[in-house]
Amino acid sequence: MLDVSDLACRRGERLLFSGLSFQVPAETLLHVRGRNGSGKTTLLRALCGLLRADAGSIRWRGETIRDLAEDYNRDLLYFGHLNGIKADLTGLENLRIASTLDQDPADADAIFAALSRIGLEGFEDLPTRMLSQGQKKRVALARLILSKAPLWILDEPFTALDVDAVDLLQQLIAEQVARGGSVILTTHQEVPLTSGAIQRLTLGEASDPVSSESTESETRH
Amino acid sequence: MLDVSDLACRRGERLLFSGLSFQVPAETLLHVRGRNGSGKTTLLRALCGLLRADAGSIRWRGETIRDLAEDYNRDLLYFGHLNGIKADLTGLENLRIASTLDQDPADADAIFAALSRIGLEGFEDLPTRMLSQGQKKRVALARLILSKAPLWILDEPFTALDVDAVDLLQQLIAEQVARGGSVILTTHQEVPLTSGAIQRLTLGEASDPVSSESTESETRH
Amino acid sequence: MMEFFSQGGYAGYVWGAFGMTFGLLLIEVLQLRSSRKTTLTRIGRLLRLRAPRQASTGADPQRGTSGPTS
Amino acid sequence: MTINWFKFASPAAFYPIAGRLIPWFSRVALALVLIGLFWGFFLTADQLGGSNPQKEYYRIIYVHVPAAWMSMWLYLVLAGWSAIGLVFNTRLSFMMAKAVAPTGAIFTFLALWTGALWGRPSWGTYWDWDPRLTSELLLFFLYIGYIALHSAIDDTRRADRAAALLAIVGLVMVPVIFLSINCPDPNQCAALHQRSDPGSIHLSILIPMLTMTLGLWSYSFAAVFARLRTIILTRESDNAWVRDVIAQETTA
Amino acid sequence: MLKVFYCVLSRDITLALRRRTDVLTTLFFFIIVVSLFPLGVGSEREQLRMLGPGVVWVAALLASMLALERLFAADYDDGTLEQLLLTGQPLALLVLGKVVAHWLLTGLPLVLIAPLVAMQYHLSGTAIWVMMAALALGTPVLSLIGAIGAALTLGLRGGGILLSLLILPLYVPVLVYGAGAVSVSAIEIADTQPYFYLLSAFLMGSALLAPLAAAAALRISLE
Amino acid sequence: MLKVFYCVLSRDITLALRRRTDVLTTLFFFIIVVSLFPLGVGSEREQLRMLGPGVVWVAALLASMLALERLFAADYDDGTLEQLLLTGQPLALLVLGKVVAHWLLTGLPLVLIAPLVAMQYHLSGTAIWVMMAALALGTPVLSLIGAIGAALTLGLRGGGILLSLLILPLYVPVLVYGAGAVSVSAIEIADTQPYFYLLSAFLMGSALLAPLAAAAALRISLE
Ligand code: HEM
Ligand SMILES: Nc1ncnc2c1ncn2[C@@H]1O[C@H](COP(=O)(O)OP(=O)(O)OP(=O)(O)O)[C@@H](O)[C@H]1O
Ligand SMILES: Nc1ncnc2c1ncn2[C@@H]1O[C@H](COP(=O)(O)OP(=O)(O)OP(=O)(O)O)[C@@H](O)[C@H]1O
Ligand SMILES: [Mg+2]
Ligand SMILES: [Mg+2]
Repeated sequence: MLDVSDLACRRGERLLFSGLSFQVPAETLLHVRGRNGSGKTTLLRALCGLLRADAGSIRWRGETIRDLAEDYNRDLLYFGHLNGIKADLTGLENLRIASTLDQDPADADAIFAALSRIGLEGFEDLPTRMLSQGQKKRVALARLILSKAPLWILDEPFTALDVDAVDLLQQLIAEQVARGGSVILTTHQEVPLTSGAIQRLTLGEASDPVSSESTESETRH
Repeated sequence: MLDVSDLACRRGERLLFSGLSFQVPAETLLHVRGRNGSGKTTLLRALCGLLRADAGSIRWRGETIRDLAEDYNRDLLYFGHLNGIKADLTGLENLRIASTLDQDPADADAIFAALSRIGLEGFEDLPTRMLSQGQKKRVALARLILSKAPLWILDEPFTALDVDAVDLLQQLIAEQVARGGSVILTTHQEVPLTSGAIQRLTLGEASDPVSSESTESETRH
Repeated sequence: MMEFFSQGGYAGYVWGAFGMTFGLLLIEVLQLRSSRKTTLTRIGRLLRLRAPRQASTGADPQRGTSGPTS
Repeated sequence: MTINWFKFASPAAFYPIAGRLIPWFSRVALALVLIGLFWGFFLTADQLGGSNPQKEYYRIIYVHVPAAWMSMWLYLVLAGWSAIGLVFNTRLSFMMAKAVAPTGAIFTFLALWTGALWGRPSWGTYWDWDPRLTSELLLFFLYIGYIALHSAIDDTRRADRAAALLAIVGLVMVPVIFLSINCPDPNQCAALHQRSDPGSIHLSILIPMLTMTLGLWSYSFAAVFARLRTIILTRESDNAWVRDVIAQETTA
Repeated sequence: MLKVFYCVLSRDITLALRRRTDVLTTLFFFIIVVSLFPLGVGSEREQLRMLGPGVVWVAALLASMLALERLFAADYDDGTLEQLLLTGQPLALLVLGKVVAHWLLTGLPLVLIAPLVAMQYHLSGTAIWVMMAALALGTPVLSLIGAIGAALTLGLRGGGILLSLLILPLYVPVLVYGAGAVSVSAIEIADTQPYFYLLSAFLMGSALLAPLAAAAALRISLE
Repeated sequence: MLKVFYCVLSRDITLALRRRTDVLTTLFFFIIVVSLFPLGVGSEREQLRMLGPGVVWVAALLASMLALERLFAADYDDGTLEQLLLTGQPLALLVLGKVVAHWLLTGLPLVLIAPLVAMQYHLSGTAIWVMMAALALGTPVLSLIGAIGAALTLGLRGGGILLSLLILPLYVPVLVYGAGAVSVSAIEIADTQPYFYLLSAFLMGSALLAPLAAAAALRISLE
């Protein structure tokens, strides 16, 4: 369970948000919303520990993520604007390396299954540079299928995907929530979820950088 | 008016489509659809002349685009997966340079107006590297407001945009069509259009490269 | 005979030159042979893979076809 | 009678032609090289070393000079096919150019290697910065550049065209490079490598040397065609005729 | 025509000045490479004087080449190059604009700093003047020829070092005549004339042909 | 632990071998730079023999540095570096894996080719052996120190040349002792011992400290 209290971040000289507090318990999806430039990516990177917040604390299961360091990373799967796959390696190799480094090596069968589930059957052996934008994104998303991390942080995972892939991803997210995980994501689309709780967090208007964020956090079944 | 006949493209050793023929008259929006990896980007780049097709001809107002060369480019505005803006320049500078090179220099007022219409008021003087993903995309899209090119070719212009920006972009496209221009775009979303004709072109399944494309080209009012 | 092999005391130079020349050419020939063989089997496998799949599912992943870069 | 040359410019048409030519070129190459070697090693002992006889290392001439000539000639071929490919956009020319490069690089390396082994006994050093040696070294770099660029690019078409452009730029530069290393003022630079004209070489050495040259030339044809055939197969693998060829050749 | 040329030129210069350090880094690279040598080969005066011209030129070659790598790469990565190709302007002209900007930012500073580094090698006054003149004629040629290589290696992994492999051999004539002029000037200044004629010829030839070749290469690389 | 190290090592080696020419390119860059000097400074034998060690070392410095530029940059551009930071493994270990792979692919070939280029400078047999040994000890230090610079300049425009500015000065000790060992060996082979002791000390020190520093630098660069 992630516990954020009184978080503040600034980029450049602009205070993006401050006094931000929320919790993401298990079986929950947190949908971070906001206009372009409102600080969603910034928040997500801060939650991963990739970016040092200016104030406030982020705790995972009671301890701050700075103290947990690598232990926190093991519980986390982050998915940013960049795909994080090597263009020179095939989808297979990319996933094998990713899972080995996550200390949970997946065998070839599992990887093949993941790739075929994500709609890349027949493309497993191609260097990913040969794939289209959406296919590259799919390779990266196949990690979600293999992952056992309890916390997913996904920054606009739906871009560049076609309708089939969007459906599949929604399903994956629902599964993760159903099995007791947490998901934090940003997207400009709506995410229908069949089980678990959805929270929404809306970050303040970007055009009015001084106003602090309006944390309209609603919980729905 | 763009006239494509018998076009074929291959990437790597894969034949993406062949025998593709269609026309894009004035006042028309062509929506190219297809699954991830079906060749939409490839087609669009071929239509711009950035990529040499393997067979077939592309004519603009009766002449092939190879012959027209720079003259064709002047009638064209292309918008690819990359934004095509310099991160070190401000939005203002980016647009000024782009319009000068398009041989239609816009004055500062026009650029300010365009940027504010696209929702970047107050961000004109920031180097675009300081902007969020969606804001960068907006800077690039501001070119559409300034452009007088009769043919727009837009590759997934809606990604990373928030709802406001999506609305605005749809409006821009509608205006372009209304004033007699043509637009070719790919997107995985639907594009409601208030005036003019929409054509749809669906590229064949990516997983079946041998099948030629199915040109389900319907015209709707 | 020995005289022939010693090349007037310049054996290292003479045989070094001729050895490298014909050695390299031999390697080239062998390399050409083997690359021809691997190409044939690879494309053959590819075509066989393609044929039945096409019949059954209509799907045809042309995979692993990045050619050998010289 | 007019021959439709464009017919042969198609990979599908050229593939079997090359296949038929290879054995002939191989046989001629083997025969000429054997004759040249026999002649060079057993029949020319008296004339070795020109003015100072009995320098057996002079025999290196039988591989050195042919290799050096082939290296230059093949570069011309490489650049020529590249230019044709860029102008007429014919696929076969690019394949031809790509097929020539490795063989050319090998001969360039051999010219350097055999020259070095000759230089040691003759000049007392393996290497010196003599104009001709230097330009041969640069030619080697040009070949390597072509190969490196070609293989650094995944997309075949881009690789072909980019490498072709490089080959042509190289061709424009070669005379400039050669002249520059030769110095504007020849007195400034001592050239170790004589400006040799083949006429100054004794006839009984010249003949085996020329025989070897023709042999290696013939070898180059065979090697290039063999490489060309694999390139054609790889690149045309989704064409119907390749299927037939594969069926034929894997059973045979 | 001129307006477009000037637009590209000023764009690239603005971009570079926005990152002022970039310009300085090429310069410092040059200075550092030149200064490394005495550390490697020892500091005997007479020897250094002989080495001077060659070392300065090799350093200039390397500095110019390193900076070249970014000539088109930055524009390629963010998609502005694609847009330049589609502007409806003759591409060779745009390329020339970029190359001139590149030379002003990297070549010219080398010419100006040359006297300073020449002093480290105890070169005479005349030699220093000759060196500056030779660099002024030679470095634009390096930028022009290099542009072809930069265009060819665009977007390739390990581009920088591949680029050097492709163009360093082509730089040899400039190196030979550039360094030659300086060496010869130590003997008799009049002798430098043929060297300068040739360098000027290279400059003109490459100014005519290189932008065309680079433009063709760009089109190929962007396919 | 070892498994992770090995995973990163083999990943980087696979990546490099997928582009086989990359490895060769560094090598040829080295050879070309070494070959350029005689063209610039003239080809007098005695002089070249004096220059040899310095030139070879400077070329090795440059080659290693240029290749370093891509050490993290490629991973940074495609987001895999971000992912490496989040793997839950000690980052210094991952860095060490990448550095070792880098040395195997770029440093080791230089050591092996050194005799060939040494011949171009008419070095003696002993000098060649000493040079190989010195390079074998020195080039890993270059890779290790360079990794810090590469991490610091990550994602900066003109990174390559900025990198050189940062790390070339740090390379100086290696250059001085590396080239020194070879020069001294021409006089008396026994004298080379202190040089080798020092080079080994450098190697051990940097193997311990550099990965930690580079890991810290990476965290900063990715903020
Ligand atoms: C452009 C490339 C080259 C060509 C066309 C070429 C051609 C020749 C020819 C025709 C000869 C016979 C000279 C005579 O005896 O009349 C010769 C001799 C020789 N070449 Fe080359 N060569 C080339 C490159 C090299 C290289 C790269 C080296 C050394 C690495 C080299 C080393 C020698 C040596 C040592 C001799 C014997 C010279 C003597 O003792 O008179 N050559 N070469
Ligand atoms: N550089 C390349 N080399 C080889 N094949 C490529 C290359 N780029 C793309 N392809 C292949 O071409 C096909 C079409 O790619 P393209 O980018 O045109 O797809 P797309 O329709 O735009 O897909 P998306 O919706 O994911 O953007 C893909 O199957 C891909 O595997
Ligand atoms: N590197 C940076 N330096 C300074 N300011 C930055 C930087 N990156 C982003 N910003 C600023 O921080 C703000 C938030 O950016 P962020 O990327 O977090 O937005 P976002 O909510 O993810 O937007 P989008 O929906 O467009 O992705 C923006 O207003 C932007 O101007
Ligand atoms: Mg964002
Ligand atoms: Mg696409």
